[in-house]
Amino acid sequence: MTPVLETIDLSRRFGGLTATDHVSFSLERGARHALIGPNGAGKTTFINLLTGALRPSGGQIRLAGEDVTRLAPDRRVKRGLSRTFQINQLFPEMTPLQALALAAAEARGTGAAWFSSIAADEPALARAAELLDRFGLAEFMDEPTSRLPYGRQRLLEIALSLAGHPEVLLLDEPAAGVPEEERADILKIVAALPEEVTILLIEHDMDLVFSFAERITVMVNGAIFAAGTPAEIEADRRVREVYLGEGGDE
Amino acid sequence: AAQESVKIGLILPMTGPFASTGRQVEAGARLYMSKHGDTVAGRKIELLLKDDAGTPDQTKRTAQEMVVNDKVSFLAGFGLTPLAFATAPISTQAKVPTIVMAAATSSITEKSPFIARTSFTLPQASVIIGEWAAENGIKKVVTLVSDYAPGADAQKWFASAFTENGGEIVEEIQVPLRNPDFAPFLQRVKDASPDAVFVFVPSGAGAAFMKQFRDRGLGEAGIRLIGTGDVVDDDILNDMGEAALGTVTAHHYSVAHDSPENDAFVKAFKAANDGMRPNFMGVAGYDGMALIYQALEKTGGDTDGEKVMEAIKGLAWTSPRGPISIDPKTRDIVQNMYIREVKSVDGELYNVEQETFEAVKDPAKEG
Amino acid sequence: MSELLSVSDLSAGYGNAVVLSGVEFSLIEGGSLALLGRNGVGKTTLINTLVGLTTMKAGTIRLASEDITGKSPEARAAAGIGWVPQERNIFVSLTVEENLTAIARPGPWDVKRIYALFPRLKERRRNLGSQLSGGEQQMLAVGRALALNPKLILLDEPLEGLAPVIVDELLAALRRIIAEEGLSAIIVEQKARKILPFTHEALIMARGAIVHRAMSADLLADADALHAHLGVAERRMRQDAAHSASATEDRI
Amino acid sequence: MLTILFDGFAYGMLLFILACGLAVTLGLMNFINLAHGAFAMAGGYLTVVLMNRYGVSFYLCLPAAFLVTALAGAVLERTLYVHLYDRNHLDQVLFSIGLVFMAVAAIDFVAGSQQQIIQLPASLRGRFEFFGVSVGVYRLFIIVICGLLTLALQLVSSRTRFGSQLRAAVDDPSVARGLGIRVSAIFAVTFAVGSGLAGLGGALGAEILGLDPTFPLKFMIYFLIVVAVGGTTTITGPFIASIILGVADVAGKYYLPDFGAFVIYTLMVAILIVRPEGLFARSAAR
Amino acid sequence: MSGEAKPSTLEAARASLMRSAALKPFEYLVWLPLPLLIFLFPSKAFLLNEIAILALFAVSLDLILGFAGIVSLGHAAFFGAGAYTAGILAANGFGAPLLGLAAGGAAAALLGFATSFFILRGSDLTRLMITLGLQLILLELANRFSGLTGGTDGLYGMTVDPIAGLFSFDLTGQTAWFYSLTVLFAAFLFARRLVHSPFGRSLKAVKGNRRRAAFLGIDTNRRLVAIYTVSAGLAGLAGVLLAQTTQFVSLDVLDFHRSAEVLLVLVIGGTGYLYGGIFGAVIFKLMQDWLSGMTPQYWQFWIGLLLVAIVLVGRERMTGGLGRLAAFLPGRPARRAAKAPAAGGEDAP
Ligand SMILES: Nc1ncnc2c1ncn2[C@@H]1O[C@H](COP(=O)(O)OP(=O)(O)OP(=O)(O)O)[C@@H](O)[C@H]1O
Ligand SMILES: Nc1ncnc2c1ncn2[C@@H]1O[C@H](COP(=O)(O)OP(=O)(O)OP(=O)(O)O)[C@@H](O)[C@H]1O
Ligand SMILES: [Mg+2]
Ligand SMILES: [Mg+2]
Repeated sequence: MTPVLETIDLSRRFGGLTATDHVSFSLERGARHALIGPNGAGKTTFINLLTGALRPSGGQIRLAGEDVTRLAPDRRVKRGLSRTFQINQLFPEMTPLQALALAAAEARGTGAAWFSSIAADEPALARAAELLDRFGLAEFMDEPTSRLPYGRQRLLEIALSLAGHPEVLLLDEPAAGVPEEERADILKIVAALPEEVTILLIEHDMDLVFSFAERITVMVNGAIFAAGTPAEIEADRRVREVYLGEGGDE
Repeated sequence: AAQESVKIGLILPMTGPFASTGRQVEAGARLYMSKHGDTVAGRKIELLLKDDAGTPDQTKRTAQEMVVNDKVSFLAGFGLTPLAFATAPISTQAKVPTIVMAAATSSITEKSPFIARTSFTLPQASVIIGEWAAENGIKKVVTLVSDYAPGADAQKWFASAFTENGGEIVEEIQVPLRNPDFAPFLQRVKDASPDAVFVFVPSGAGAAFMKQFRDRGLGEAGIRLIGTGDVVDDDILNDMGEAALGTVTAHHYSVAHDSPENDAFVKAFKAANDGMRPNFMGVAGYDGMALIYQALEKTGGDTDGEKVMEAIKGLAWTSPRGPISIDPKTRDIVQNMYIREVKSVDGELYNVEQETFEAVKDPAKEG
Repeated sequence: MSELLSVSDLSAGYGNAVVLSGVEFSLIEGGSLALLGRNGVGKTTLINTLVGLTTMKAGTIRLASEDITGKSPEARAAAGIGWVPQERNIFVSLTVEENLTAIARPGPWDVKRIYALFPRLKERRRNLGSQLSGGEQQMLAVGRALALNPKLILLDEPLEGLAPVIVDELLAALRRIIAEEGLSAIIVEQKARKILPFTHEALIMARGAIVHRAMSADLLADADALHAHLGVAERRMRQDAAHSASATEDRI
Repeated sequence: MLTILFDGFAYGMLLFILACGLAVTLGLMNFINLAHGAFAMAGGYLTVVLMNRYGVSFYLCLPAAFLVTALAGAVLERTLYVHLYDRNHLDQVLFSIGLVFMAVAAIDFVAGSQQQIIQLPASLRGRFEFFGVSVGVYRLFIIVICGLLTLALQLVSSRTRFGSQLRAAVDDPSVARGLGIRVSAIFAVTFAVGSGLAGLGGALGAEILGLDPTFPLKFMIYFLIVVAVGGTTTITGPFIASIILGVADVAGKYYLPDFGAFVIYTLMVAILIVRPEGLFARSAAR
Repeated sequence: MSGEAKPSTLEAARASLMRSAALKPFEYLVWLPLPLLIFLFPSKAFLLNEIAILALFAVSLDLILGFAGIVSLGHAAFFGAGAYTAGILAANGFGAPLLGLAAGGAAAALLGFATSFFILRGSDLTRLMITLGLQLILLELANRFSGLTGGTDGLYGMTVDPIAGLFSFDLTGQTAWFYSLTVLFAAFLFARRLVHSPFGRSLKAVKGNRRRAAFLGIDTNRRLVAIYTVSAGLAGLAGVLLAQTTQFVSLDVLDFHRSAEVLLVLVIGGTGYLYGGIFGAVIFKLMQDWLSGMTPQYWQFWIGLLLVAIVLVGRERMTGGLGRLAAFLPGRPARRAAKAPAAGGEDAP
């Protein structure tokens, strides 16, 4: 079986710093995978490369077996690769409803229609309504996004990435800034996605990571440092040293 | 008193880069009215002033409104050629006599039979200075003109007069209208080392040009400065300082013109305007009103467009600039042109007239 | 030991909205305070009020027996308040080093020492603020507050986005600084158990007021109070986590 | 050839001194102050009045132009501009254009609409030959003054904390205050210096560029070109951009007089298409 | 997870989206009385005509500024392209008004399409200057090709045929007003339809957060090119109207002040809800007409004071009445565009 998402020798340099260092990595369909690593290890950079927000200095990215290394972000999205951002990237003046309806229409390919009303696009409307319900945003649907409480904005961030029924979902610290009580809820929604959806999660909250992931990859200094099941990673002395923090010098 | 007043719609650029033109024309026109009273042939004269900021569509709109709403009997003013062009169809359609008091491109009066002019045409000045140059030992000339219609007019008519009389144009330079720095162009003139440079720039830019001309040492290099009177506009000549000394130009008006009419005019103008010197625009505004007054006298107060135009044709009087008349054929002005040189008189700079060419018609419309 | 900070009868908010009311507490020199409470109860607002960035309605704030209630934020910083904002607010168009030097005041914390605490920042010192990873920004925010060489440092959720190992190091460093250098601190944190072990005292807030006050050690031992005031989330999370990785328990 | 280079250099320097205040407010304070030219005009008119009416020496007028416009800038900053820092760019445009209109009309009312002319002291007039290059004294004077100022600006912004404090204050004013940066004082000083430089530029430029009430509108485009091409994050950017544009403009007009007017616009558009953030955008870490 | 939405949510969502796109009662109030204005103020026909033209021009600018976030100081390039196209046609014997409209609009749209690729990158300042630069280059070109354009003299000798062979552009300006108003209305309906389509909504998304828009699968560059082209076409129509109703074209149509004026007008009226262009044009022109009638020399001072006051007092409060009415308008007036989102931390590409 070909992996859904695969990188071959992927590299990215910022001046003298190699933020992504010949990373070869792959995700099987339906994987629940976590990517962890110290601050500045290059996790976000890696996501940026996968999604086309950054151009790699070298290497290849394959999505469902096809080379997408040079493809613009929007094209990758059209092929089912979706992401969230570590720091919210929303449309401050639009309401959640407008944003979600637009995202859904865009995924259906009706986003460029210029002479019909968006209210007439039934499937997009249904999808938007469904996401509003699922993420508890229905009561806020007509509020401009900038006025939503932070936790809700975070949820909208994730809802937007789901609007197009993605096949691969990349989550960059989705729980950051979300209060303790709500963190688990977010991951529950994500975990409830259909099995065939592939998910890669970046998170520093180890409780979340260990409760969610089937496999974990540890990235250090831009390169893959270790990979394995949660139990293996947990037991790995080197990972504890560089990241988890036990057996360190304390 | 039973009769309604005669309204004159005066449209001028009162704001924007050409505001000083508007200011002079307005001052001249008002001066005439204050000297000659505001009634002619039993009718009261009313001046309506509007700003067009030098934009043709505004000029046209204003003219149209004045004709339709205010029922003006005359349109007057027009600081720039395109402003007059834009309005010409209205003059024709509404049969409103239109007095051009500033714009100087030759063809304006051809755009409507209801247009007459009291300023001057660039060919008038350019031809005279061209002939004068050729006859006064100048063999090679570089022309330097602002890159717009009046500049082209000046260049063309100077060149033809000059070459016809045996001179040679070694280079023609067009300077962009919005040009902050003359240095490269003057350097080009210097490198061509002609006997003289013929210049036409709008009057505002004259001072900057003049200084850079001296600064670059063109005078010392033996290059004389000749041109139409715009570059040594009386309005600012005095502030130009010695840089301007010795410039020879052909023009129809100088504050220093020696005549009783002019003395009185200058004195009254200065008194009414805070010491501001009149320039050729001021006198054109003054004469424009004179024209309107005389035409009305002749028609006995009748403002019918065709009758007024008939009355205007051939009018002749002595203006502060000397004897002038309106050519019955072209409705353009016929006037004396003077060769003047910038000299210091009593500590102030003046264009001192040296030679007079009498009753010069617009050469562009001859033949 | 003398009192460093005392706050009495404080009401404050944003514009016309009043968020805090009747807040009173004090802090001794070299003391440290854990500021706890659920989401949206006004922790950040209290911190911001101490910094001077909210609208005060009533009350007084004294720092080292000087009344700073009416003082501007910049004057308070000069008087010895250091601040790590909740959203980090790194100056994005300054480099890492400029972020530190632009606000630096003389004292034991110079750039070198901050780099020693966060070696990662030294490696990235020419990066612009906008070119840092999330965790690096957090480190810089803490470093920046230290560069002010404050008497009192206000840390608003300083552990967010940091790798576990860095969290441990930062907490250890804070503990050391408080113990050895007499710096006073107020720390806001969602995960009470992370900071209670080394703060002296704890305040729990609810709806803009202080509802519970205890010595940190006591509170840590008092599971009921923690539960009552801070909610069940922490427990439930731990139970969830226990399914997949039993060994995580002791890390919390 | 060298003479042209020299002239272009001087022209560029003049552009720079006129525009660098704008580079400071726009680039460093992120405030679109289209009224910048009005401060330049104020400096120019001040010089005209001092020289022509009171016979003050040109050399004294220059510092006076700087100081008076700086003061005016500081006053306006404290009373008006301070309310606009947190507004969006369109509001700032509207506001500052409004100020320009008022300044234009006010100057027209007070001083009339004609060109104002100053007489340079004899020591600044004329030119001399220097290894075959014909050097205008006044242009040399401009080069020297502007060169010194550029150096000083560069030193202040790179060798002092002032520069980084300023940028911090722009990035996030309230956090900057919370961390002890005296934001309003920094803004006021910066704005005043920017205005003062404009005033000085106006005084120096009156001779070459001419001076009338439409000055702020006429030259606004040039200022903006310099800042856009130079990028808004450094002082050197606009400086080098000014020199390039000055030389290109002068050389273009000399060698291709028919297309003189195109040169500067075409160059600007070309540069911006290739480098949208300007020639010297502050780029990623080395 | 293809669950179903609650019917109530679906209904609410549909209703909400329909509401924002539906014609509001207020809009009838704006448009219905317009044709009658001429009978109320017959003497102001020319002013009304100019207002209609400026309004159309401003609406076209709003499409890119208010909806797509592209600032332009060179919009007059398209205005001028339209005006010259129609003018040159009319001067050469093709004086049919509708032909001129079609040709002028098409020429401007073409120019817009060709130059749209330059405005995709860079900051606001970059776009301001590129658009301005292109316009000034165009101005110089028009000056240079004076054989075709008449250069600084202006294009003289246009004859515009009567509309449909019936209504000629007379001295009273009534025909001109009805003609311009009709074109404005048609163009406005078109623009309105456009901004409420998914395409229009996606523009607002591109404006709000371009990067995120791309990650919804939106090809942002293509959308921007498209709207820029449309906007240029509409600006071209405005230019055609000016050329045909004044029967004169001069370099002035390409001048800097025209771009600056339309920007002012739009900002005064408010961006991002289409009516801003119309309100702005009405307010600005009336003020200008009134003030310049009172004091031809110094009216600029009062306009300037007005602008300063508008900003200091706050446009919301100043145009409070309009603002409240605007609540009935499609979409919310985004008077104060949100400040650019803070630089996106480590996600910055
Ligand atoms: N535009 C840039 N220019 C230069 N360096 C950069 C840029 N963006 C990121 N970096 C550097 O690349 C490294 C990797 O950053 P990245 O954001 O991928 O880390 P991360 O693993 O996501 O960290 P965190 O867990 O803290 O979010 C960091 O050291 C960062 O400073
Ligand atoms: N700028 C603001 N303007 C108006 N109200 C605000 C503002 N910021 C916060 N609030 C309100 O003040 C209350 C307290 O917020 P605050 O940010 O202080 O809570 P917090 O305890 O720090 O929460 P968290 O744990 O999420 O950081 C909240 O109800 C919030 O909605
Ligand atoms: Mg990251
Ligand atoms: Mg908080």
